[in-house]
Amino acid sequence: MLWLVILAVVVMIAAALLTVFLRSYLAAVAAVSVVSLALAVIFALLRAPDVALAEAAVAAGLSGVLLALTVRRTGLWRSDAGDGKK
Amino acid sequence: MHGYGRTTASLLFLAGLVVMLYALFQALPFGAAPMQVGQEIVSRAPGETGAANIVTAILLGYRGFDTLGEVTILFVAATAAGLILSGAGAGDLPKAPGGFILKAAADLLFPFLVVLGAYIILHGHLTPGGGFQGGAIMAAAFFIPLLASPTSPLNHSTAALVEGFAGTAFIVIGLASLMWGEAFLTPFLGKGTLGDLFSAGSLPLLYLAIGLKVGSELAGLMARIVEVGGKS
Amino acid sequence: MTSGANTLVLPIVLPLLGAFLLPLVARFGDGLARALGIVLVVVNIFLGWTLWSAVGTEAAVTALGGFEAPLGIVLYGDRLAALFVAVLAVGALIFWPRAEHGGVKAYTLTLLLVAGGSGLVLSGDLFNIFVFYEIVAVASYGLAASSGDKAGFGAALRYLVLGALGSSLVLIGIGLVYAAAGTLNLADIARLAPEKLSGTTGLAAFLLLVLGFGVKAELFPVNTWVPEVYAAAPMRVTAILAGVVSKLAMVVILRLLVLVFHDPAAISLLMAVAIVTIVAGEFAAYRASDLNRTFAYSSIAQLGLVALALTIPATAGILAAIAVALHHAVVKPAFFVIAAKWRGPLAGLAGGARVAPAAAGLFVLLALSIIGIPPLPGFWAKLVLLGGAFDAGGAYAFAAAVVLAATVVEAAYLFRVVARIWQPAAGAKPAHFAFSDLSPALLLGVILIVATLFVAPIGTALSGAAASAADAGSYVARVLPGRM
Amino acid sequence: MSPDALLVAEYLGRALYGGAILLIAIGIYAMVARYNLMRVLLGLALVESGVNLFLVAIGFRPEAAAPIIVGGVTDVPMVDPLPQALVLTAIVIGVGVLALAAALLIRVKETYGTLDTREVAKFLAAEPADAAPAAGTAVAGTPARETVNAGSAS
Repeated sequence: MLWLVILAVVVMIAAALLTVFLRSYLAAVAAVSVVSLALAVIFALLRAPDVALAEAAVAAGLSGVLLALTVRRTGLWRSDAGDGKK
Repeated sequence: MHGYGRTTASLLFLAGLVVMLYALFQALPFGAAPMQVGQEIVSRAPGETGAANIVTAILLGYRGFDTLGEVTILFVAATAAGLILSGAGAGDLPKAPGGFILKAAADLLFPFLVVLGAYIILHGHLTPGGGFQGGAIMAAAFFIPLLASPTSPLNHSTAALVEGFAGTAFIVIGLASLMWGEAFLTPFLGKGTLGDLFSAGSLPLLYLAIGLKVGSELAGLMARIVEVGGKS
Repeated sequence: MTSGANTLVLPIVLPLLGAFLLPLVARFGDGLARALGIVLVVVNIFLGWTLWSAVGTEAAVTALGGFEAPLGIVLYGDRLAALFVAVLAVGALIFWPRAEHGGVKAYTLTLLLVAGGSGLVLSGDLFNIFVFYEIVAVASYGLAASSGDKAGFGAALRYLVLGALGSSLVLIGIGLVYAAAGTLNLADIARLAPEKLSGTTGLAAFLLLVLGFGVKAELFPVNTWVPEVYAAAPMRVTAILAGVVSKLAMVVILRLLVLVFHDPAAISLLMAVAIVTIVAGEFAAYRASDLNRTFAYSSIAQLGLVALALTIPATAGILAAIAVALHHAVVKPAFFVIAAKWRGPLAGLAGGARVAPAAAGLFVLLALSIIGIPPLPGFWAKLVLLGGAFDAGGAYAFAAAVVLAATVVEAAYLFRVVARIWQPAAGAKPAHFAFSDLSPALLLGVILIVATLFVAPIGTALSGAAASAADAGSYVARVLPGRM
Repeated sequence: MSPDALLVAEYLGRALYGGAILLIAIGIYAMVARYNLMRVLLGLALVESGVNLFLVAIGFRPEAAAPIIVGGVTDVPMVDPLPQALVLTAIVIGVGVLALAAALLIRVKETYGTLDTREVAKFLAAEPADAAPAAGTAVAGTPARETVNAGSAS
C-alpha cells in the first residue's frame, strides 16, 4: 500500500506541476483532472471510499468538464497569450 | 501598489506558509487520529441512525445541518452564476449540432446514467456514495444530451422546479421533526434492519432530495456556462 | 434545554426555505417574490427580537437532529447572536436590492445572505461556521457583481479568488484544531484547549483562522478587495457588506478568542494585525481621491478598531467591540448612500451643500459621530474602547495612542470633505438627491439621533450582552452539561 | 504495532503530508506568479485538493477499516469517519465556488477582452475620474488595452 500511495502522490504532484507550466489551457485543465483522479486513488487507499467516489465524480469529472467548457467559451483553447512573466 | 511588489509579497507569503505548514505537519502525529468524537460516533451511529455507512450517518444525521448548508452553497453559486451570466453575449462556441455519434451515445447513455445515479443515491446509507456522487452522475445524464444538440437548451424551468422542490423537501423533512417537539432534522420513520435497503429512517429520503437538488443545480450551472447568450 | 430552544433554527431555515421557493414564486410575478423576501426578512427581525428577550443571561441551546453535543451540531443563541441576527435583517430590509440590479436572483441572494449570516452567529460548531461563512461569501461574490457594471466582474472575481484562498486557510486551521483536539464543537474545543491547543499548533491554527475569516472582516493583509468591490457593487450591496457582513466575521473571531484562543501570543498577534489595519486604513482613506474609496478605507480602519477592542481582556473589550461595530453598522451604510450619488473626484463636490443641504447636513452629523464628538453614539463607542485599553495598560496604552492618532487623521479627511462641500461650486455642480435616494441614509440618521437620546439604556443592554458573551464557562456548561 | 508497521506509517505520513503541502504550494504559486486568471482558477482547484488531502490524512489510522459496517460486524477498528464527511462537504463547496468563478471569468473576458491579472488590476485601480463614467467608453479604448487584445487574438 505504501508504494501505491507514493506512486499516486508522485503522479499527483507531476500533474500539478504540469497544470502550472503547460502552455495549452485545455491540457492544463486535463492535468487538474489527473490530479483529482490521483487524489481519488489516494483516498480509496486511505479507506475513504465515499470521498474517493466524490472526488472522482465531482472534482475530476464535473469540475474538469466545467473548466474545459470555460476554456472553450473564453477562446483560450487556441491561444496561450497573456500568461507567464514579462 | 500593484505589479511586482505585490507578486514578491505574495511569494514571500507562500514561502512563509510552506515553512509553517512543514513545521506543523512534522509535529503532527500521523496515523494516530485523536478520534474523540469520531470513535463515539462510530460506536453509536448504527444504533442511532440505522445507517451502515457511517460517513452517511454523519452527513445526514450528526452533521445534517452542514449538508443543508452545502446544498445551499451549490444553490447560491448557481443563482449567482445565473445572475452574472444573464445578459452575457455569445461565446466562442460552435453552434453546429454535435454529430451523429455523440447524439446516439447521448441517447444510449441517458437511461443508463439516470439509473446508475438513482442507484448510488438510494444505496448511500449502505455503500459508498450517496446524494452528492449520484447527483453528479444525474447532472451528467441531463447535461450530455445538451452537448449533443446545443440547439435544444436544457429546460431551465423544469430544472428550477426540481431544484426548488428538492430544496423545500429537505427543509420540510427537517421541520417535520420540529412539529413533534424534536430538534430540527431529527430522523424519523423506523430505523429498520441494519444493511437493508429500507432502513435508516428518513435518511434515504433526505439523500434523494439532496441528489435531485445537486443534480439539477450542477446541470443548470453547466448549461449556463455553455449557453450562447440568452437570458435564463 | 430551555423550552422553545428548537425554534433557534428558524432564523436560518425560514430565509433558506424562502430562497429555495423564490424562483418558483417569481413565476407569479417578480413583485410577489420581492414581497415574500421582505416579509421573511421582517420575520427574522422579529425572531432576533424574541430571542433577545427570551434568553436573558441563560443562552438557548439546541442540538440539531437530537444528536447531543459534541457529536452533533449545536446552535447557541445568546444575546450577542440575537443582536446580530436582528441587525443583519434590519440591514437587509433597509437595503433590499433594487429590481434593476439582478431582480429575483438578487432577492434570492440577499435572503441567502441573511440565512447564512444568521447561521454564522448562531452556530456552535467550527466546521458548521465554515459552511455558513461560505454561504455568506458566495452570496456576496454574486451580489458584488450584480450591478452589471464593467468593473463589477473583475472586482468580484478578485474578491472571490482572495476569499476562496482564505477559506482554504480556514479549512487548514480547522484541520489543525481537529488533529489536536479531535472535536469540532466550540464548547468541547474550549474544554480541551488549555491542554491541547496552547502550543504552536494552536497559535498557527489561530493565525490561519484569522487570515481566513479576516477576508470578510476586512483585516490586513487580506482586505485588498475592499475598495474595488465597494466601488463597483451596487450601493445597497456595499452598504450591507460594509455595514453588517464584515461584523459577522468579527463575531466569529470573538467566539474563537473567548472560547478557544486565550494565549497571550494569539492576543498579541491579533492586536498587531488590528493596529496595522487601523493605520493602513486611515492613511489610505486620507489619500483616497473619491468619496466611495474614502469610506471603503475608513471602513477597514473601523473594523481594525473592532478587532483591537476584541483583544482587550474580559467584558470591557467585548462591550467596546460591539459598540464600535454597531455604531459603524449605522453610520457607514449611510455614508455609502451619500457616496453613491456624489461620485467622481473630491474636488467635484464643491457646492454640495447648496445643491443638497439635507445630504450635506447628514454628512456632517455622521462625520461628527464617527470621529467621536460627544454626545453622539460614536463618542461613547470610542470612549468605551479607549477606557478599556487604558485600564488594561501596557501595550494597550500604545494601542490607545494609535487610536487617538488615527482619529486625528480621520477628522482631517472628513473635515476636508465637509469644507469642500461648503465651498461655492466651481464647475459642474454635484448631483442632486431625490428623497428616495437619500431616505435609507435619513432613516439611519434618525436611528443615530434616537440612539444618542437613549445612550444609557442601550449601554446597559449591550453590557449585559457583552458580559454573557464573555462568559466562556457558562458557554461550555450550557452546551456540554454532563462533561464539565 | 510492529516496528515495521510503525516505519511504514511514518513514511506514509511523510508522503501524504508532503504531497498536501506541495499541492497547496504549487496551487498558490500558480495563483500569484502566473498572470492569467484561468491559471489562477486552476491554482485554486489545486489548493483545494491539497487541503482535502490533508484533512483525509488526519483521520487515517493504519490497519483500520473503511467506515462502513459490513455484515453487521461493528467492533472492527475503523478510520476516523468525521474528516471524511468534512472533505465530502468541502469538495462540493469547492465545485460551487469554482463554477461561480468560471462564470465571472467568462464575463471578465467578455467585458475587458483580457484575462491578464495585471490589466484587470490596473483597470480596477484606475482613478475614479476616468473609470466611473467609463462604463463602456474611455478605458476600453486606451492604447495599452488594444495591444493586449491584439496579442491574445493572434
